Amino acid sequence: MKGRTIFRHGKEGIKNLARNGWMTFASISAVAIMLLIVGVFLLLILNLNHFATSVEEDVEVRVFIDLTATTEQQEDLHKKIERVPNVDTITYLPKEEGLEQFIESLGEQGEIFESLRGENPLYDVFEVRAVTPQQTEGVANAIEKLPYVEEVGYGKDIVDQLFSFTSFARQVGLFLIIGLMFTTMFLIANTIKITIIARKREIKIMKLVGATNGFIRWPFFVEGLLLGVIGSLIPVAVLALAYHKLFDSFGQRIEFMFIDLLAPDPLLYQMAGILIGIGAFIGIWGSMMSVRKFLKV
Amino acid sequence: MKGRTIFRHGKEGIKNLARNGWMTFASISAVAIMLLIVGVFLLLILNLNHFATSVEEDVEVRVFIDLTATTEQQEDLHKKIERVPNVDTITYLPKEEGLEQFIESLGEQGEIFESLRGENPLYDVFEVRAVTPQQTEGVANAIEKLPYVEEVGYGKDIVDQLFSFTSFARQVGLFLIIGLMFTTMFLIANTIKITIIARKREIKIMKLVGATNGFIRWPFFVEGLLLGVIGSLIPVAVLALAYHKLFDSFGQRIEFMFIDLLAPDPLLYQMAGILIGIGAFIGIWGSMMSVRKFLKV
Amino acid sequence: MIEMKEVWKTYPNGVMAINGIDVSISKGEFVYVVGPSGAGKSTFIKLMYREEKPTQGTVVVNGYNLGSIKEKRIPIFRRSLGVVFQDFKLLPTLSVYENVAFALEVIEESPSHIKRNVMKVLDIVKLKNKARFFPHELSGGEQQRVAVARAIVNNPAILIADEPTGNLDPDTSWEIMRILEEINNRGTTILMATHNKEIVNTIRKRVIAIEGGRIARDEVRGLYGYER
Amino acid sequence: MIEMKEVWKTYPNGVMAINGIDVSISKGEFVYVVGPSGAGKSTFIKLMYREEKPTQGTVVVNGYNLGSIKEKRIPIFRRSLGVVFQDFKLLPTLSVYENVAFALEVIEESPSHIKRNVMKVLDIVKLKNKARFFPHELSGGEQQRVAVARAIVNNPAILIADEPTGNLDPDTSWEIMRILEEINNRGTTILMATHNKEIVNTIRKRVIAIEGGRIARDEVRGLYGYER
Ligand SMILES: Nc1ncnc2c1ncn2[C@@H]1O[C@H](COP(=O)(O)OP(=O)(O)OP(=O)(O)O)[C@@H](O)[C@H]1O
Ligand SMILES: Nc1ncnc2c1ncn2[C@@H]1O[C@H](COP(=O)(O)OP(=O)(O)OP(=O)(O)O)[C@@H](O)[C@H]1O
Ligand SMILES: [Mg+2]
Ligand SMILES: [Mg+2]
Repeated sequence: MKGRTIFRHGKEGIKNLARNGWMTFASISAVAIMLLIVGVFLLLILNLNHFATSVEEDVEVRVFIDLTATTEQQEDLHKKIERVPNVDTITYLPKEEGLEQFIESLGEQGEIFESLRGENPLYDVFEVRAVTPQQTEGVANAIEKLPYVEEVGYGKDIVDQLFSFTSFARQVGLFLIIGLMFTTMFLIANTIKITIIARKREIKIMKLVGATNGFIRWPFFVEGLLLGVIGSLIPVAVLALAYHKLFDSFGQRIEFMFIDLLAPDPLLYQMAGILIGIGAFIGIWGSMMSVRKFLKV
Repeated sequence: MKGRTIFRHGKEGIKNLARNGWMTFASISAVAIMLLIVGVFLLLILNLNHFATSVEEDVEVRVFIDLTATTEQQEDLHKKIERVPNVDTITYLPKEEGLEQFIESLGEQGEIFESLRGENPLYDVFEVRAVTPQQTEGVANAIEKLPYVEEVGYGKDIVDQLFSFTSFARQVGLFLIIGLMFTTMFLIANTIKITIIARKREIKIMKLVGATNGFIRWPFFVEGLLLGVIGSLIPVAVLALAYHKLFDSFGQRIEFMFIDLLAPDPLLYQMAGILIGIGAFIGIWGSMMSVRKFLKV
Repeated sequence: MIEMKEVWKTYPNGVMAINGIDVSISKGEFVYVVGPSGAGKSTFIKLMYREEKPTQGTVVVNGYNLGSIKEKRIPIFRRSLGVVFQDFKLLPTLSVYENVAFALEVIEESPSHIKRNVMKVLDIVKLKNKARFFPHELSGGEQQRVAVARAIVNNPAILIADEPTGNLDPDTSWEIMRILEEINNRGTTILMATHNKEIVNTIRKRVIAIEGGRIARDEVRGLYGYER
Repeated sequence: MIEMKEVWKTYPNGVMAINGIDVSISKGEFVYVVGPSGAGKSTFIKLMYREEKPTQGTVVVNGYNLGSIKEKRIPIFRRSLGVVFQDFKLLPTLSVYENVAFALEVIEESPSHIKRNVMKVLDIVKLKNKARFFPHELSGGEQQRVAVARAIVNNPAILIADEPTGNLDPDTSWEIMRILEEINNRGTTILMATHNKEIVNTIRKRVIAIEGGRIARDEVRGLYGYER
């Protein structure tokens, strides 16, 4: 293929975009809308995943220290826990502070237990976090065997439930987003296909005048690529603006410490990459698939 | 319009579906896929809403009864609370039972408080539910003024947070589903439009041969209606089957008491109604809108 | 029947196709429109069934003033006409039978009447045995004959034909001309653009010669002219 | 140049369009194909540039056996041909200039060469001033002339024309014939289906008459025949 032919195909592809006016608009808006939907759910699901992760990370092992242990023995235990595999952080919580926290966490009802301050029934506690939340059980079992450990608590039932819930939610999310991507691909390819079917006669004429399949295909390749990229830039721009706005006003508008949005910085670039990638791929693919059918003349 | 003409239009509409083979397939699959997406998110969001509602309904006012109140005075208070507007149910919780529940709720940690059984620091309590969760605050304020009420607790901070969270989640859900519906409409109408643009020449010829706008439009009306309805029946069937399956296997597969799916019975019918309605409306609308452009000949 | 007064037609791209035409055609006339390629014959004809609107001047056909006719009445007006288009304009998704029947369906004729009439005209143009075929399965001449059949099936008051024999062999052309003469004898006004010198010079009728969008010649029993 | 042996063609719908044709056309010949409407002329011609494949028999054109030619080589083969289609087959989204240039672009000619040649043939068919127009802005005859221009622009070894004068007035038709004769004199083989009796009887060449899908007559310096 000569250089000027490559240039010609590019020019021709762009011209076709312009000349097919309404069809081009329809295809681009199909790409834009579907990718907008994909993008919205991608952002939503990534944030929910982030939320699930932060909930999971709240899981910790509470190590109740034998009441008879001296300060040295407690320190010794601290060192031993440090050596347990997969342990991330260890925080010491004396029983006075523990009671304080407990009373506070009960809110108004807590006042009833103020009387306990004199005869504190609690233990001194090490709060231990595993490197990943899923390793919590192993860490707890290992710590239980150490000396001066009265008891180890990490709410096995609740944690198991939490993990099976988050993993279920992740599966559902993944399933939805993959399903959405596939249907998007199908739908966009579909739309492109219709616009190309409408040009079936033209393709036939070109072949009858001596054009090779490649000669006919390249402008469609360019056209498909442009359709896909232009179509994906729109949702990328819309989503980036909207997400920034949401992120900036988030602190004020709703105040739940337990929901915080992912920072726009790497997230939006990743999303842009994914959407533009899907757009370009599907534009080219849809266009090539559809042209192929009419080349046998 | 004569009877046989109506019949002719119907027949012609069906014939066109068959004769436009690929275009028909493309339109129907666009309708089917978009409504599948709408349907999935509709079911998801309705279930999340249901979940939010059931969480909200757990909100109750705890009325701590003055320690000095006699049994008669307690009964008197019960009757007074009954007369407070918007009160739904009242449950009496003697302090012994209260402690029992409290210790249980703490799980393993609760053992520490076993010692309290002798010198129970709790109050006898009325647990009062408002008719709707949002009326809780008003009910609590009214009860606070009654005699022999030591204190009223309903976790104002947590409840406020919960409500603002559920209402935010509902808004997001509503926004997503409405956005999805509009984009669906646009996209389907778009696809139909392309298929009709491809038939622009035919419409022009019909007009040149003496057909009125109505005569041309009716078969397109029938065609659009059928496209929409056929296209919506597919996702309705798929979703109904899938939801039934999910609902049936739900009890075993994942066990969270706090998530339970809406019963398929009214839900799936409602969903079917919505999807078929959207499908039919949009099929007709998309088809009519597009034909209109080419009738000026 | 047909009245044009000072009609001008300029296409959106600036081509001045018709430049001041005055013409009057009475009921029952048979008129040939001749002229070189691109002279404006088709445009002249398109003005008469209002595929194109004049830029200036008035066109009155069959009592309808096509400049001021209401959008809604155009279909009614067109039903009194039969048109053979230069490019046939057959509906690609309809069979030959259905294409011809379409002109009767729009006026809500009874199915039995439609069937009888359609088969009759298909017989006249010798395409009865191809009634179930689709346009793309026909030869050029066969398509042209379907177009003729569709134009005459509704017994129009005016038959407008744009080169109805362009794709036909001489024998079939004469056959079509015989049909047109017969229809003309029954009172139908006929306006026919043609390049067929032999036909014009043999079946002598009124000849309107158009050149550069103007009437160059208008003779009652004219000849094709333009001798080589 | 063109060799057909015992060729049969039945369309998918069962129409037997060509029923056992044997013919041989040598380099430099000028051949008219005549016959009534629906006789099989266009099918005969379509077999030669492989728009249609024969049901039976062999077709060899320009050294290519069209029965066994590889999919990939068809475009190369077609480039040695110039074809004027009965229905023109112009690309609707391309201007007149671009339509003609397309036949040169596919063989990757240089832009300057394309420009020179396209303008030259547009001048020959008298459409230089309409180079920027789109097909739908042209009259029937003008479209046909664009089709002729596209067919001759690549100096084909064989020119195949299916009724290239059907929409043209006699003067323009003679003009086109003069062009074809000139091309023929430069060595191009020409095969032309036509209904124009006057042309066939004046510019005497080999005449192949097809009737019912068979060769009814094959005369070296024949007449149109089919006298009324
Ligand atoms: N839709 C259009 N838009 C712009 N210009 C047009 C259009 N149709 C025709 N023309 C131009 O108007 C002029 C007259 O065209 P018209 O079709 O009336 O010619 P004609 O006499 O029918 O020719 P022919 O014998 O070739 O059919 C031509 O120059 C043509 O290029
Ligand atoms: N694509 C097709 N499918 C089915 N039948 C066809 C097809 N093309 C042509 N035919 C039939 O084959 C026969 C020959 O057609 P062809 O086009 O070769 O005729 P022709 O000699 O060119 O006629 P004309 O002078 O009218 O152009 C006709 O009866 C026609 O109906
Ligand atoms: Mg014309
Ligand atoms: Mg033919």
